[in-house]
Amino acid sequence: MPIEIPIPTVTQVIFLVMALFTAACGLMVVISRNLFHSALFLVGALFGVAAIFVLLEAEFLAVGQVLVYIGAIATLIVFAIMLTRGMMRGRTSPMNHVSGRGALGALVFFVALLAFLKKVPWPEQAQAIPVDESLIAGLGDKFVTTYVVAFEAVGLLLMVALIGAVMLARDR
Amino acid sequence: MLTQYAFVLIMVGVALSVPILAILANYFLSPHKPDPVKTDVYESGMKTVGDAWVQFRAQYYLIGLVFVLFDVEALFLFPIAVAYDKLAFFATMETILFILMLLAGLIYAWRKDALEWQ
Amino acid sequence: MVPLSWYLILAAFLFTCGLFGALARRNAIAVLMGIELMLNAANINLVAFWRYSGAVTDLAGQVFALFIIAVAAAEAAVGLALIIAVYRKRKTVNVEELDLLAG
Amino acid sequence: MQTVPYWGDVVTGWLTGLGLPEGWALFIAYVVGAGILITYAMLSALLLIWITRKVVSRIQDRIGPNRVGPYGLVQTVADALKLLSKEQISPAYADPAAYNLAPILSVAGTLMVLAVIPFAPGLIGVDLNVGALYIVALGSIGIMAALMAGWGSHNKYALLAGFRVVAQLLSYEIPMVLSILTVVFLTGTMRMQAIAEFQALRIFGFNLGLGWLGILMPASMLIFFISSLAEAELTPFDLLEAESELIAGFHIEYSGMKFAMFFLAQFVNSWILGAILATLFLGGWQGPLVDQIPILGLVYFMAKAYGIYLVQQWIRGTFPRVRIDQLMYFAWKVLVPGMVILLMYQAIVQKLPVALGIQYLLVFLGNIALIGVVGVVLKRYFEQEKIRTKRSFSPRTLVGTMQPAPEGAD
Repeated sequence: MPIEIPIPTVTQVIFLVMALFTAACGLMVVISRNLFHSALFLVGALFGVAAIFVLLEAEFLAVGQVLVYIGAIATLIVFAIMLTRGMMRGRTSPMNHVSGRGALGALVFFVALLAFLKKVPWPEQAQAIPVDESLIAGLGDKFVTTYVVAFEAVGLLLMVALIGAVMLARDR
Repeated sequence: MLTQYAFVLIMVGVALSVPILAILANYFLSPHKPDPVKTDVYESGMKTVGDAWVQFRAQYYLIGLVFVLFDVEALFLFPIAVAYDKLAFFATMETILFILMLLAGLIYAWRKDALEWQ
Repeated sequence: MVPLSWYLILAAFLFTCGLFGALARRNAIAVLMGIELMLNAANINLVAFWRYSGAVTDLAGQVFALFIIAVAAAEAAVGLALIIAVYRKRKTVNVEELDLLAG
Repeated sequence: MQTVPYWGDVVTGWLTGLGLPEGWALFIAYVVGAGILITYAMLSALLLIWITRKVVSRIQDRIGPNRVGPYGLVQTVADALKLLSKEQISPAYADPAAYNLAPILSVAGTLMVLAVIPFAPGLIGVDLNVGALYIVALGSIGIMAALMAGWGSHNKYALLAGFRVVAQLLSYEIPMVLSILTVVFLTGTMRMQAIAEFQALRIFGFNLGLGWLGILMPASMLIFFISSLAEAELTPFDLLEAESELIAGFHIEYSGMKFAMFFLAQFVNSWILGAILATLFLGGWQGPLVDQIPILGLVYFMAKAYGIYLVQQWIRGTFPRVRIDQLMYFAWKVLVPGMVILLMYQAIVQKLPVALGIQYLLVFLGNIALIGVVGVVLKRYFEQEKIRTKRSFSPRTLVGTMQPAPEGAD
């Protein structure tokens, strides 16, 4: 019986490229020696995740990911790296003394996840997404109806985070 | 919808290739004669003092901090703005409560002089 | 169409990377970056499950992912502020040397 | 009224008519479309630089470029050729990855915005559902590029300038996002084409094309304009470049084409921000007779976009520069609270149980009130500043300042 090699569709090829890019950046974030390079790889990984969101047709989340993660959180991380740069050199290893156990634990975790993934028959097809703006409007509608408590809690969280962080980070 | 983003993807490719090609063309067309004086840190001819990666004040971080939280707020308001015509009046109250909470945070930061640039 | 399992494998890998970073890095900021990676992996899973759930207009996955983004922003802001405050006192951001409570 | 088909559909349809499979037709159409957009941006950059030089030199009573080509039009081409032959000097201790990626990302991030700008009915790169937010999100690439250039150069001035520019971009992004939000609140859409279409003004079914949101929301428009000046690092806010006073800013260590890339990004960016302003507040391609002759839309749009660019250059030639503390004060203590309050006001007005016309009138009055408040705040600030400068520069206070500073008085 001849072995059939499945021909990937264009979407699948794009997914594979993006997934490889994201995974490579994600790996480099945690093993890069230079902290600033770690941050740059983090930006790459976040971009990759945004592309994955586009492939999942969650465009609002993709744009939000770029806006908040890359525009704001990554910038904040780079600022913090600059502010605490005292320990950037003179170190031989970026890893701490439990890194071996950490690596082992992470590996075991990954294998367990894969084993679990294999057990379940995941769906291969999804239904079509409406092309108009109804999903974005739906998000707005959900914020103020179904998830209103969570929405206000997010507002409260942002306020508390702002107050707390200002209190912690001030010079005086 | 994915075909729309195919255009964006192609746009990324073209937009990246233009500067790369320009810089590569420059690289191949121009002379290369590096010497230690030329590749030294440029400080208007002065000898550079101390480390280049200087220490920063927390002021930058504070600006970034306020920015992050307002950015998230704006992100949440965009879908509400799109859906706004169809929402009930109750939604307005919730939206305004949401904005007011962050405004309170801003006022706190203001009171604590976090927005002051000395 | 990309099968759901591919997304889940990618998310699992990213989560593992983040977990390793959070467990094994010496610099507190690098630990925080690992946590951000883990949150992103969770987001991929949420959105992927939303996409393949059969009820795309329900949007629960997307809403949850957006809330996670907001929480991640708050976490990064406070976490980094903490790191800066600690750095100011102890002149280090090495998680091995941060043993204020150990006496 | 006829609806104008989307260009992508037209080209794809034509290509499939030639016998190409659909996927390839789409691919070719999109590559050609993206190529045309970016070629246009490059050519227009040459024109923009020429306009800047001419306008600023006329304001300063100079002639400006006049040797190469008619009216010096080809001067920029000559400059580009010169830069092409310049040696690329990389600082010895630079971080190669960050140093080399920064100019590329800076240009790419700017050019990508072109994808969602509606040039005419049916003539938009791609009409994304999240168009307005896409523009804002791409701004973050410019921020990353500035950080990478500052860090990668291994030069403390570049690093300081990079951080300052990022602080400036961050501060003015918030008022900009909030003013875009006021537009989205009113139009109920983030699609750029739909926002342009919203600004039609129909009288008995005839489209005058003058229902510009800028007339309805002058404060939003002004604040967007001010923020766009800051985002493009144009004159009242160009304190990081400050050509006449300081070294160049975060691209101090760049030479040859790498420097030219930052330069290009800046000029294209200021034009694009003007084009976005035209789309959001000045009707985009809307104008009289645009329903009958759709290609007029392109003319209107270009006229508006280049008109705003001229205003930017006019400001560049005439305004003094602000200090960094004034910059931060203005963004965080005037624009952001003002815009937040305006946003809340607009949210309430849009839900009032009155006719649409009255709602619009109330929105307009709120905008006027905000302009008034900002004007009063600025006036008071400048009066205080005048007293302060007078004090610090009067001869008597200068007497004691010539001695060496006491210990610890930094």
